[in-house]
Amino acid sequence: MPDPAPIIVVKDISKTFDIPGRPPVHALRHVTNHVDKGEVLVVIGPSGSGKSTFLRALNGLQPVDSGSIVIDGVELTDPKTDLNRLRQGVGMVFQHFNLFQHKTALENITMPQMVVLKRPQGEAEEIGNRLLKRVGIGDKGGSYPSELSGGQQQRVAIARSLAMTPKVMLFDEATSALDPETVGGVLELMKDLAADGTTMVVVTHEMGFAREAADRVTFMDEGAIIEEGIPESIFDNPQHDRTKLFLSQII
Amino acid sequence: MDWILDFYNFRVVAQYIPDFARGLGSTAWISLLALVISLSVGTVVAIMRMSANQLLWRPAAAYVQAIRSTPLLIQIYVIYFTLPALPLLGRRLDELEGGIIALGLNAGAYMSEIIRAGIESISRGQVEGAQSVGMTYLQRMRYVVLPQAIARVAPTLLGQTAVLIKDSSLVSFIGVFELFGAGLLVYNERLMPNEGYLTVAACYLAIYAVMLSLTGYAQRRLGGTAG
Amino acid sequence: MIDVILSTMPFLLEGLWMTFKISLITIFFGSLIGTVVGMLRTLDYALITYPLGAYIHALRGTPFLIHLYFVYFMLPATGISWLQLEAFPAAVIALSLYTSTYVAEIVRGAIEAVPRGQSEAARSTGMTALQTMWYVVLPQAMKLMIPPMGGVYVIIIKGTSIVSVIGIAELVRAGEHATQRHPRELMLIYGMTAMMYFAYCYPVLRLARWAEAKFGSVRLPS
Amino acid sequence: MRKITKLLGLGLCALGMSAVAQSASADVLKDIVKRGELRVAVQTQGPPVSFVDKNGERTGFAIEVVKMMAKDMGVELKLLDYDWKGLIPAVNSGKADFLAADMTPNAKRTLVLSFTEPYLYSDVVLYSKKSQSFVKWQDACKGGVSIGAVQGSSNVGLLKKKCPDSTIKEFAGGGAAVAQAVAADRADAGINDIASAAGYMIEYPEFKVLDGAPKRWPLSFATRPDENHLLRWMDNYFMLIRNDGRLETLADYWMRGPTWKKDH
Repeated sequence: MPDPAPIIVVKDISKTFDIPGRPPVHALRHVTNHVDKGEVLVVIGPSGSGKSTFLRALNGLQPVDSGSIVIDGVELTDPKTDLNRLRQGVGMVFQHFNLFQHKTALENITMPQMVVLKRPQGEAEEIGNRLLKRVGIGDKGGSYPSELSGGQQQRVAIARSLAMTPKVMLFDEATSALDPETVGGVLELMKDLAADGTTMVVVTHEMGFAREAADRVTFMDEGAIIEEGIPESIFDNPQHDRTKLFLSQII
Repeated sequence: MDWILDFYNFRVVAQYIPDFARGLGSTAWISLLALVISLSVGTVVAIMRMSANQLLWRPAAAYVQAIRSTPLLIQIYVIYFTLPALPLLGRRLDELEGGIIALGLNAGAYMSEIIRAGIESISRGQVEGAQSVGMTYLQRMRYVVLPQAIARVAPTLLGQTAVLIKDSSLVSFIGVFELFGAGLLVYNERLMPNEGYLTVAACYLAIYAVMLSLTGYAQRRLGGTAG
Repeated sequence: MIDVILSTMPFLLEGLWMTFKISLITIFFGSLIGTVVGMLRTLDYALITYPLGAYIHALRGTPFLIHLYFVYFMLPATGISWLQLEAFPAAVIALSLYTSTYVAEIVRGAIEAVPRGQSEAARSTGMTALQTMWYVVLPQAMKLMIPPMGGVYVIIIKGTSIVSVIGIAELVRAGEHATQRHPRELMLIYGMTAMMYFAYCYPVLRLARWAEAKFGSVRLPS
Repeated sequence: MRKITKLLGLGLCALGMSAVAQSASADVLKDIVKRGELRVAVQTQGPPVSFVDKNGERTGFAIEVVKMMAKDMGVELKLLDYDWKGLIPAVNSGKADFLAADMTPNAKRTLVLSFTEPYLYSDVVLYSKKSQSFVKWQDACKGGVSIGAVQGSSNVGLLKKKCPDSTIKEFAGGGAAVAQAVAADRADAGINDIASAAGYMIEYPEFKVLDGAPKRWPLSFATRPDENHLLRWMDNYFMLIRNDGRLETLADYWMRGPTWKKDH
C-alpha cells in the first residue's frame, strides 16, 4: 500500500488554445486528479486527448488558464511561486529526449546539477557516472548525443532527470520515438524505477507497461478524464464506451 | 509650426517632387532589373556551388568570394570603364545597362549564399520523396526544393534586397540619375541637407515597407513554415 | 605606373589601417548590441519585440549616410554637450547601430532555429530562463551564427567607406586623394584599393567558411 | 575620497561649461579668439584648390589662404575635411566656423548661407580628346555630344543653360572620374575650372582644352547667415591680402600654371 499522502494535487484545471482563424481547442476541461507519494500514475488516451498538455502542466511548461496545481505543498499555479525552484523537484523525460546536442552524455547530466543545484564538478560527475551505470550505459559518458542510439539517448535523459533527485518524474511518451528493439529496454528501466518507489506520472501508448507497472490508470479524451482506476479494472472491465473503443483500437 | 519649417521646408521639397518622382522611378526600375538578375544568377551559382563537379563549383566559389571581398563601386567602374564592346551587343554597355548589370552581379553573389543556405536547410526526406515519384534532378529542384528553400529564406532575401536598393545609389558614380541623386539635387541647389537627405530616407523607407509586406504575403503564399 | 604604385602605397596603407581600426571596433560593439537585441527579440513580450522590430527595420530601410548625418550633425543641435561627438566616435556609434541590426537578425534566427525541446528540457531541470539561454541555447545557436556573421562583417568592412563623408580618411578616401593627384591612374588606384579590401575581407570569408565546415552547414531559419 | 569628489566636481563644471560654450555663440569670432582655434570645413576636391599632396600634407590655393588667415588671426588652424555631402551640415551644425571651398554663390544658395565677396574669379573650360573635331567650346554644344561634369557642381546647371542640346553626364566620383570618362570615350568632352583642366592636360597628353570659356565663376567662402562679424572680417581680410599682393602671389602660384606641381 503506497503512502496515502498526495504529492501532486490537481484541482479543476482548464486550458484553451486560441488559434486565429480556427475554432478554439479545449486541451483541458476541468481536470482534477492527484498523485500519491510512490505512486505510478499512467495516463492513456487517443492523440489530442490532452494527456501531454496535462503532463506538461504539472511542471509549469504549459501554463493553465484556471484551476490549481499543488506539488509537495507548493502551489504551482500561484504567480508568486518560483517555478524554477519547483521544477528542480519535478523531473521530465521527453518523447524526443531533448539531450543538449553540444554536450556529452555525462555533461548532459552534470551541467544542470552544477548550474541549478550548484554542486561542485567532482560531486556532479560522481553522481553522473553512477546514474549512467544505473541506466545501463556506464561506458557512454564521453559520447555526444549524435553518437548514441535513441534508446541510449533516452537513458541519458532519464539519468539527467534523476540527477536532480526529483520528488516526482514525468514521462511524456518516452518510448514513442524509439526503434522497436530499444523500446523494451527503456520500459524495463522505467519499471525498475517504479519498483524502487519513484513517484511517476507516465503518458504512454504502451498498454503492457501500464498494466504491469501502473498503480492507477487514467483514461483521457477531449481534454477530460473519462475514467480511472487500477489497471485491471480499466483494461479488463472498462465502464465507458469511449474507453472501450480506444482499447479495442489500440490492442 | 514655425520651427518645423525651419527644420524641414515642405514648400521647397514640393518644388522638387518631379525630381524625386523621377529618381524614385529610376531607383525602382534599376533595383527591380538588378534583383531579377541577382536572383537568377544567385540560383544558378548556388546550384553550381553545391555540385560535386570541380568545373562547376570552383568558378562559382571564386565568383562569390571575389565579389564579396571587393567594393561595389570598383566593380561598377570596372564594368563601365574597362569592359570593351560586347560581341553580342556590338557596342559597349551604356551607363544604365552597366550599372544594372554590375549591381545584379554584385547582389547575385550574396543572393547565391542565401539561396544555398535555404537549399541546404531542406531535409533529405523532401528530396527522397521527390526521387521516389521519379522526378529528375531539375524537376526536384524546380518543384520541390527551390520553392521551399526560397520561402524559408525569404526574410533574408528581403534584407539583401533592401541592401541592393540602397546600393543602387552607387550607379550615380557613372552618371545615372536615381533617388539619392534627387536628394542631392536639393542639397546642391538649395544647400538644404535636411530637405534633401530626410526626403530620400523617407522614400527608401517607403520602398522597404512595401517590400516587407510583399515578402510577408509571398511567404504565406509559398507556404514557408517557421523554424 | 610603378612610381604611382610606390608613391600612393603608403597613403593607401594608412587608409587601410583606419578601415581596419574602425571596422574592428564597430564589429565588436555592433555584435554586442546586436546579440542583446536579437535575444530580446525572441522574447514573447510585444512591448519589447515591437519597438526593437521598428528599430531594426528603420535602420535597415534607410541609407547609412542618413544615420551618420543624424548622429554627427543633428544630435549636436539638441545642445546637449555629451552629444557633441567628434567624427570618429560618431562614425563608430552610427556604424555599430547599423551593424547591430544585421547581427540581431542572425542571432534571433539562430536562437529560433534551436529546437524548442532543448530549452524545455533545460527548464524542466529547474534552470532559469537566463541559465537556459546561456548554457543550452546560445552555445548551440552560436554554431548557426558564425557563418552568416562572417558575411555581415565583410559587408560592414566595406561599408565603413561611407564615414569618409565626415572626414575620416579610410581606404576609399585615401584612394580618392591619390586619384586627385594622378587622375590618369584612376583605375589603377581603385584596383589597388580593391586588392586591399580583398586582402582584408577574403580571410574573414575563409574563416567563416572554415567555421561553417567545422560546425556544420548553416540552417537559415525563417 | 575628497580627491575623487573634487575631480567629479571639476568634471561636472567642465560639462556645464561646454554646454554653455555651445549655446553662447552670439559672435563666433569671439569664440575663435577665446578657444585659440579656427575651425574650417574644407573639401578635398582636388588640386589645385584643395588636395593632399605627395607628402600627405593638405594644401592647395584655398587651404593656403586659410592657413594665412589663421596665422594673421594669431590662432591655431583646425582643418575639418568633409566630403561635399557633409560640408553644408558641418557649417550648419556649428562643427566648423566657416567653409573654405571654391563654392559659387548664387541667389538660392545665398538664402541659406552667407557668402563672402569672391576672393577669385575662375574660368570654366571644356576639354576633350585631341581626336575630337571640337575647337571652340560651343562646338560641343550640339545633339549627340555628351559632356561629363561633376555631379551637383554648378557646371551642371551651366551646361543645361548653355548647351541644352548636349547630353550631360553627371559623375559622382569627382573631376578625376570625369576625366577618366573622357579618356575612356564614355563622354565626348568634360567641363571643369581652368586650373583643374590644366592639370589634366599634363596627365593626359591626348587631351586638349577647347577655346573660350562659357562662364567665369566667382569663388567664395561661406558661413552661417547670422555670423555677420565673421563675414565682415573675411571680406576685410580678402581686401587686405589683395592690397598687399599676397593673394595675387598665391593665385599665381596655384591657379595660373603648373608651378605648384614640382613642390607638391
